Amino acid sequence: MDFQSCVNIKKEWDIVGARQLGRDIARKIGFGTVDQARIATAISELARNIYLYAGAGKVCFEAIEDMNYKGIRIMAVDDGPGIKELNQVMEDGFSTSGGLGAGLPGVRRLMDEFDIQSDEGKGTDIKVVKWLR
Amino acid sequence: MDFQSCVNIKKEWDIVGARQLGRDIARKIGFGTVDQARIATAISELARNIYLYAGAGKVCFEAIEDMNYKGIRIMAVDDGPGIKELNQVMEDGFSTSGGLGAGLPGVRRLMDEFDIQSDEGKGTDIKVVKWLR
Amino acid sequence: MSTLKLDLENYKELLQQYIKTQDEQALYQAEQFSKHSMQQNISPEEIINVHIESLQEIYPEMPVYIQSSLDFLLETMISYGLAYQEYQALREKQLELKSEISVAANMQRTLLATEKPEIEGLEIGAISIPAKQMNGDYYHFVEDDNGFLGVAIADVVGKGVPAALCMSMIKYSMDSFPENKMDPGVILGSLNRVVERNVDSSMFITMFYGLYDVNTHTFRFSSAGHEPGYYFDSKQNTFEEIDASGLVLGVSPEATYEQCTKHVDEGDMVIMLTDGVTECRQGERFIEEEEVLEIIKQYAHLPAQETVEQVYKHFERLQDFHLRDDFTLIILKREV
Amino acid sequence: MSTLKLDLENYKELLQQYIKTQDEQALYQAEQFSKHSMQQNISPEEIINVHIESLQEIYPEMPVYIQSSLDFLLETMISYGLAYQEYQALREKQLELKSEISVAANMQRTLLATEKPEIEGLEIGAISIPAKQMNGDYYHFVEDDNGFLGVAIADVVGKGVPAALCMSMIKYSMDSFPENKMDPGVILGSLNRVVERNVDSSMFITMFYGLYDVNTHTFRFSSAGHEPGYYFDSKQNTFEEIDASGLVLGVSPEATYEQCTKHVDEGDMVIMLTDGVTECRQGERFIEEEEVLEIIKQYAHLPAQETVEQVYKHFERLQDFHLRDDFTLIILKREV
Ligand SMILES: [Mn+2]
Ligand SMILES: [Mn+2]
Ligand SMILES: [Mn+2]
Ligand SMILES: [Mn+2]
Repeated sequence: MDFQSCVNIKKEWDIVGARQLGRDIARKIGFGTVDQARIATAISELARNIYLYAGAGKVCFEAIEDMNYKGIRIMAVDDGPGIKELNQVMEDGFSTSGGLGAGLPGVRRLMDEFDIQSDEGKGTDIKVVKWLR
Repeated sequence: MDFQSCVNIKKEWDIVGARQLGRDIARKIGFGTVDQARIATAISELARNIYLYAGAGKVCFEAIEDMNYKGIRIMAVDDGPGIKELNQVMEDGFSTSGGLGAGLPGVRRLMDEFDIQSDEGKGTDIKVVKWLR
Repeated sequence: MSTLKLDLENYKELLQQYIKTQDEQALYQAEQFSKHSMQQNISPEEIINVHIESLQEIYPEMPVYIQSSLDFLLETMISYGLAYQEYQALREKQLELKSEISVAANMQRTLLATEKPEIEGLEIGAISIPAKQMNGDYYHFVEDDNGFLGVAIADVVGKGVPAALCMSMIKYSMDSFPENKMDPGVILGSLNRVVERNVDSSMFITMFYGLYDVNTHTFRFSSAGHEPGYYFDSKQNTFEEIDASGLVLGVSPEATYEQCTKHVDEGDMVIMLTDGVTECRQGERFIEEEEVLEIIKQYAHLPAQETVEQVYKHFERLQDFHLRDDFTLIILKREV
Repeated sequence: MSTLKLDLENYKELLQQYIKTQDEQALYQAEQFSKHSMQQNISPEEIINVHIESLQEIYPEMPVYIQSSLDFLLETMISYGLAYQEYQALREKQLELKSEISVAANMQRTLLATEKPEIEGLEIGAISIPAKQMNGDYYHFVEDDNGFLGVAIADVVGKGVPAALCMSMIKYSMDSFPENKMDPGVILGSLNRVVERNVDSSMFITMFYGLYDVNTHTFRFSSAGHEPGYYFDSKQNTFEEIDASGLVLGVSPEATYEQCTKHVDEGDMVIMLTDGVTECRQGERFIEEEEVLEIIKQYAHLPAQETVEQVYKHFERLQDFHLRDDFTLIILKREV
């Protein structure tokens, strides 16, 4: 069983808290500086989406271990309005945050695995994984 | 009357020579570090094109002075085979050096003014200017 | 956290703060700083330059080798800066192209529009989603007063703009056919001659044409090399392939088209689709036919239109929201 | 100068060399290094990382603030790295779209192809270059056995794919006209009705239609709101505008088209063009009509086909090799 720690996202300050916790966990798992920075950026993006579009939600972290690999799993969950046009949101160059954010395509690039479920009115559930190489 | 200095381009080593001379002139004119590096990169590209596609030619430099502005003019001249599809060569993402070079669109971006004349079989004549801001 | 401005002062302060505290907040601000810089089209080499100048101001006695090393780093960033500028230009171009093609796609949608008929005793579900903006799949309903429903589903080999241009021609041809009911085999035969005459020989079109008789609930169909359809038996909860032999449109002017008949029982469904449905891919793996049918079965209890929409949603997600091919699925469901 | 590999060792060596010599060769190699890195899809933040690691190895006693400052710099580069990766993806997409549209453009070229007729006593020059891949300009020659040459030149308002789709419809319509000679005013009248019926009301088409009688050397012409043509008097060395009043195609089904006549003397030229020629831009400045005529005059002594090509070449360069609009220029020159 893996231990899971969460940060509630309500205000902008919580984004920093989520980054901090995520970076600490990533460092403990053994990720190097560049990957730590990438993971922190992905967390920023996920937490910022919650803060901006859902109002509230949480970002959770889990150290995971496959047979051969170690990694970090990050889950961002909210019960906000959900995403209507998922295929558009996942497309390059159409980031919702108007160029300011890397958007979800950015998160996908920063991490190794990416899964999203979103239903209108029921919120959004994003799971991402980065493996230690 | 401005003094004009040239570097003949025959071997790869000459590219370094052209960069050196161009950078020195740019520094004397008063360009900062970033612009010096940009000018050097533009020179690389121009000289490399001559070296790779024309076999021989020269790159010349001139300190110029408008009424209010100072700047550097660089001319790259060869009598190689010329460029057939100028509009293609000037298009982004189609750099002739197969992704290795910034291509002529890169040179245009690095400098402020750009003019090219090329006729098949008669060689290519490129003039670029960068103004000191 | 106030709004950040990109300037030397600002970067210097953030840098100083981080060197002192090494806390996450400064790093978060570094990220925000770089995003704001990108909004203002600041190239990466300029960030390096601001970094160098900040260091020089904070630490005037910084070792010479550090200064040299940063000059070297700056040099390596110039090419990246060019790529960054090209990126911005490409992005603009891309947006322009997209809006242009979206105008064309709109023209195409108007041109190819078909109305889903309301038919007593028959539920109809139809969805057609292009992989790119323009659709190389096509479906069409024709209804006559005697209770016959004609359904065409077609796929041009190829995607995007060329396929769409080709599809427009098919539409022009079908519109010129007489309105009264014709046998599927005859229709495919005439279309085949039109395509053979007018469309470049490198373009192929597959088509499945069905004629549903609402009085007798028989479904007559022919296929021009199209993906087979399926018959869903709601009592047995099983699928059966329905197919008829016939050459792809446009290959030979002599082609003839077999015509088959299938009786449709209460609660059963006729399923027509394009290979964009059956050849969905998950990562590198093609999904199996059984998986497609399994998913259709899973949503079969819903109204026909909802069924096709849920099936689409399922495969959209499975494919990471990037369709590889146009996706068209039509269901005719005889009401109980 | 040997081939460079991207690795820590290599960067470290180059860096060390530069710190020691501070010469241009090391900087040139820095540039080559970064280009090679880009070829291998190395992101800018990885360059910063290699830089940090190299410094740590060369100067283990480097001050702590330097280490911290570089960590901070690395953080600012992550977003740039993402932009860089998006750039690579966009570039691929762009290439794909380009090749797709080039297939469509080929289809269009085949569809719209017109043969330049060989006519005793008349030199014909024609060039039509799309600003993007697909052409929203159109020209067409029709020749009959009685020595009449029909010339159509048209411009859809709009560029690219939608304009091209629209042009294809015009072509379909013109093909269905009877082959025998018709008056320009009549032709534009019928086309107007076709366009009005079939094309979306937001699309307009301007057209100039001329009929050259090789026996009497009279040129009859009508215009549907198109850019006026020019008559070049070779003896006076002057130009004269030739225009006829008429509404743009597709606005009102009632529109009628004035028809004018002009006698063509030996050595003189009739010039037809689209606004892509007359509205060339140099930087922010629109060039003047006189400049266009000046350039045509400059090349008027050449064979007609060479004239149009040289004029195009001139304006292509003037516009920095980026056409803002489709460019079509036709010259009919009566031989001496
Ligand atoms: Mn297709
Ligand atoms: Mn398909
Ligand atoms: Mn136009
Ligand atoms: Mn135009």
